[in-house]
Amino acid sequence: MPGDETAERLLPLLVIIPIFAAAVLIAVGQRLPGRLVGAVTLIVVGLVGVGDTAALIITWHRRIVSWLGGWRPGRGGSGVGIAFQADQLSAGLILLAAGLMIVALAFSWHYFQTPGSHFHALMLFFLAGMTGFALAGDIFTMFVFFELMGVAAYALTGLKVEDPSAVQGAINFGIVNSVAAYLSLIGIGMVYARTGELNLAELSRSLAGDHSPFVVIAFVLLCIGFLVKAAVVPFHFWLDDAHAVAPTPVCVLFSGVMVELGLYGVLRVYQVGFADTAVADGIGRLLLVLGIATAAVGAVMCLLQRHLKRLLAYSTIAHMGMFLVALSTGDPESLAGIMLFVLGHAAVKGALFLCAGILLDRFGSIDEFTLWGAGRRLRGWDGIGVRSIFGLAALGLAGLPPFAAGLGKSLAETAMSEAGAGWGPAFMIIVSALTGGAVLRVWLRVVVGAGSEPEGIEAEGMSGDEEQMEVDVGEDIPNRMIISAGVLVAIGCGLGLVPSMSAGVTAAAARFLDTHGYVAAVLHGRIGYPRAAAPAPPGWDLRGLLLSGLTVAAACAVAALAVLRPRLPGGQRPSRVVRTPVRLLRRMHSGRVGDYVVWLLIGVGVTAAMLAPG
Amino acid sequence: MIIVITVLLTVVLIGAAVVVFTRRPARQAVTLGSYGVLLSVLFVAVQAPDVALSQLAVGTAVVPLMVMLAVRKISALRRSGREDR
Amino acid sequence: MTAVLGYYPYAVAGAIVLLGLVGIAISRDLVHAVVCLSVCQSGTYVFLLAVGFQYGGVAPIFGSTVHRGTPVVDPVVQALSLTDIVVSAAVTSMLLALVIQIAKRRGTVDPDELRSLKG
Amino acid sequence: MSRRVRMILLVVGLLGAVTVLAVGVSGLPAFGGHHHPYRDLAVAASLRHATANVVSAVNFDQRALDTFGEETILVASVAGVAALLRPVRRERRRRRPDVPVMDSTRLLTAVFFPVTLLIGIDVVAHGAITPGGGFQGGVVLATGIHLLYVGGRYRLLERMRPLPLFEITEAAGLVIFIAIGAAGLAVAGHVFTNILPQGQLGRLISSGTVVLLSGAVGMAVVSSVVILLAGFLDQALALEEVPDTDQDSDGAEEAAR
Repeated sequence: MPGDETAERLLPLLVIIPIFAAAVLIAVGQRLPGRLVGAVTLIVVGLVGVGDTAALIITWHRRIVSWLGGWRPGRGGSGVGIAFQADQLSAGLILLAAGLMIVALAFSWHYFQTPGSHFHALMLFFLAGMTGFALAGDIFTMFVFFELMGVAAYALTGLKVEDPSAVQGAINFGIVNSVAAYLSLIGIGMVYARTGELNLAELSRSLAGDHSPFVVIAFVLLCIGFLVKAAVVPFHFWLDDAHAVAPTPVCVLFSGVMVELGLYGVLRVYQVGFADTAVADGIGRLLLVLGIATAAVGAVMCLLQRHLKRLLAYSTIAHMGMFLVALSTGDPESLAGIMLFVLGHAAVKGALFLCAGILLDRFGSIDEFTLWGAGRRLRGWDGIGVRSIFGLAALGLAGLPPFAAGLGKSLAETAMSEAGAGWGPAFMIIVSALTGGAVLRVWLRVVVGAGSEPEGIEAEGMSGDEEQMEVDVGEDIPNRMIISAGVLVAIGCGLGLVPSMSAGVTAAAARFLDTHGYVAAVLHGRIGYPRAAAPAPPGWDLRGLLLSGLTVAAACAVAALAVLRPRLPGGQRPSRVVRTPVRLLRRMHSGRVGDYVVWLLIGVGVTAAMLAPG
Repeated sequence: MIIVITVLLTVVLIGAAVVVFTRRPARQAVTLGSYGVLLSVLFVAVQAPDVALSQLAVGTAVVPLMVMLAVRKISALRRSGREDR
Repeated sequence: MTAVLGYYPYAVAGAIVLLGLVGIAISRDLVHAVVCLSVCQSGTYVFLLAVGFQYGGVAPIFGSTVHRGTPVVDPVVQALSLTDIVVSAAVTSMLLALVIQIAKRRGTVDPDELRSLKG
Repeated sequence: MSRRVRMILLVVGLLGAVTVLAVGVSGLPAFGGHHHPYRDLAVAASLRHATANVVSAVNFDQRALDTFGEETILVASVAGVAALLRPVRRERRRRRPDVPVMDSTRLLTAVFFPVTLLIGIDVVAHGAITPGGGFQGGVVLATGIHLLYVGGRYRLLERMRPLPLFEITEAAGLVIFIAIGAAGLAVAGHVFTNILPQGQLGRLISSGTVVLLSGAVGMAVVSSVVILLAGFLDQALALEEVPDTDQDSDGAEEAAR
């Protein structure tokens, strides 16, 4: 549709509408009944979701580029304005954010009556921050929306002010993220000093061919904020503190989309701004090393937890490690796999968090040991629902066909072996099996009541055990809670069954990696995609099915082993060789914000050293 | 000009060190406020009156005031906590 | 001399940021940590304004004394610093509110005494 | 992690970070140079829109979205602080928070209070042509109101700032900002377009929507800062913990107000 600019004009509204609604809620929300506030929020998020869907449909055929205030760049392609750019990946991410938020709001319909409209206003600000961040085509605008996302997220984490550890998790999160954001800002300042530009597409032009060490440093600093959001080791420490204590519906958003947006930030800045610089030599190595470290720390820590939400948080870290490792090959097929993996992961991880929320709501605890066999006490259809949703989601997380997480994983595995990384599938299978196994172990113990009742293990003072604000909802589990979780599982499963899914994400990945297309669209208005010639990979093939089956079997084995040897949370009977590093690892996660900042500083140096040319 | 800016930068750096190494938060509210003034002077010197004005309002008035109030609240809480025991 | 002075402002900005980080790392009081965070952020203002400075430039406000041809310093970094200052006020207030809540629940704001987060 | 280990790691981390920053900085053009391409574009664009203060032009015209995001951050943090500092059980209001103050302080307050308010309003209004703008003026205004606290007039302060009203004006500032942006969408087809006639450089009524946006920001900022400070003042002066548990219900009622 040449000449028709409606989409361009309306794109910024996806950010503005939630902010508008939040402002209205702040002004009059105190005087409205809680149900109305909830309904208004749900409608607004739904509206944004419809807009996101429309954007996704349009970006199937062309990019959407919107220059705020009509400040288009001049002939030479340099300007003073701010650009929003939507391609399939950014449109898909904002739709994911809106979709998860709808589920979270539906789940928490009865929550948060006491703080008036603040919870809902903060959720809307959070959505606006995520949307603006994903669409921004300007590094400073990315910083602004990164901070908006952050400020809303800190408040949402600490919302249960009666729980001391909630507040503490929020403050760790806030300080570490802010420090990282300021380092990013220094990076933005450096890039600006060198080039006099903030727009990503313009930077792409002026940084092209720059192979000085400067450009590596600028990239590293710029990305520190995003790496912290993405919970990449050694920047990950805030994540489990925040996840363990944040209200359940907020966790769904944190794990499902906020962390992934950090990764998106790194990829976008690299792909547009720095793909033709010295950074390109080391980026594969950097992603590989950080990814392996992240996956290892995440998987081990995940096995060691008995606090369900913290366990799920570490499993998110482990998945982030898998994403990084798969992306280190840098080809569109693995990016396509990861895009699908992210979608599928968001769905099943969200369902698992919601199940944790239901358990918390029923039994006032999410400690694996105190809850032993508790699932059997859930009667009737509710009980069947919770038991099967939890179990299916755990299997889906491990990669059971036809879940989208499994399909994404298998696409990424194929891409890795084709790119020459023959160990890739083995790595992915091991990490998936360990994290999936940990979740299945909890399912076996809590829901099925397998193994013997853990004895002699005192209930450690666990944070987040007392979630007072997750209010009592009466005798039965409200249907909407189970339905929300069920919908997520169904979506996670259904996405893996859509026949054209893998072709769609492959095209989207190729377009995301098309730097020239991005620059031409943003600076010169040539928004069409080049004709794609890449052959679409098949969906589920025999190899994928076999490998996925192997993963699920391995995960079940891990879980069964753990349950049958119930001496330790991890289930293994460790020798000293294992015990010492594990103890060290546990001690590193000290919950003390000063330590986290020290790790962050070390991470800056390590990241730069790994990217350094030569 | 270069000398003025260099001197001011040095003074600001010392000010930052003083704020960071003031261990008692109650005193820190004061040093933070003074540091804010130093920053504003520096910003005027580098021809940024807009930023200087903001820094003066936020860095010298609002943030130190919030810090002071927070410290006051926390010490009141500590006192009542001790009485309880 | 000028070669060294040419980078002194950036060095000072970087040093302020690192000072703030050191302050957080060694902090024994969360209020102290939050104040150090705002010091850390003030380093970014210094950095941005240093980037935009030009010898002989005046403040970018045109009027009776400043004409179209007059060299001015970079207004963009000033706009960015303004945004940054607001963000700083917002983040600081939020973190201080959290610290007050911790003090209410725990009666202490010393991170060493607040180890409970870990199970 | 023990103290010693932490210090060693800190030193290692610092060495790395210093190296990183040093390498980065050495790649920058020297301080005070002439190469500022964005500046040249921004100044030209600002003069085209008859905005004398180029910083305001960047903030409210060329990069209005950043400022919008920034105001949103402020409002979000106010909502966050309000949610975090909401009165919980076991807290109640103290009866008389007024503290005795010296007469000289009172006098100083009496003089400075109106002066600060006037300066604040002036800074907001002239944001397009002189240093200042909505944000700076707003903070000055909000701080001015709180001089009353220094002057010991906590009661007067409480009357000066009816908080529910400020919550509305805060949101209204943001809504007006959006409305002006949306007007740009309706008239010129782009959100945040400067659609008003821009007048002549240096006049009070120049620069089109810059003045209006600056005013909207001022409104939001005054209200936000007042609410923020009110929250902290409340914590420090008015709220106290109720020591006995049997007063819980009473305390909760008080707190619920």
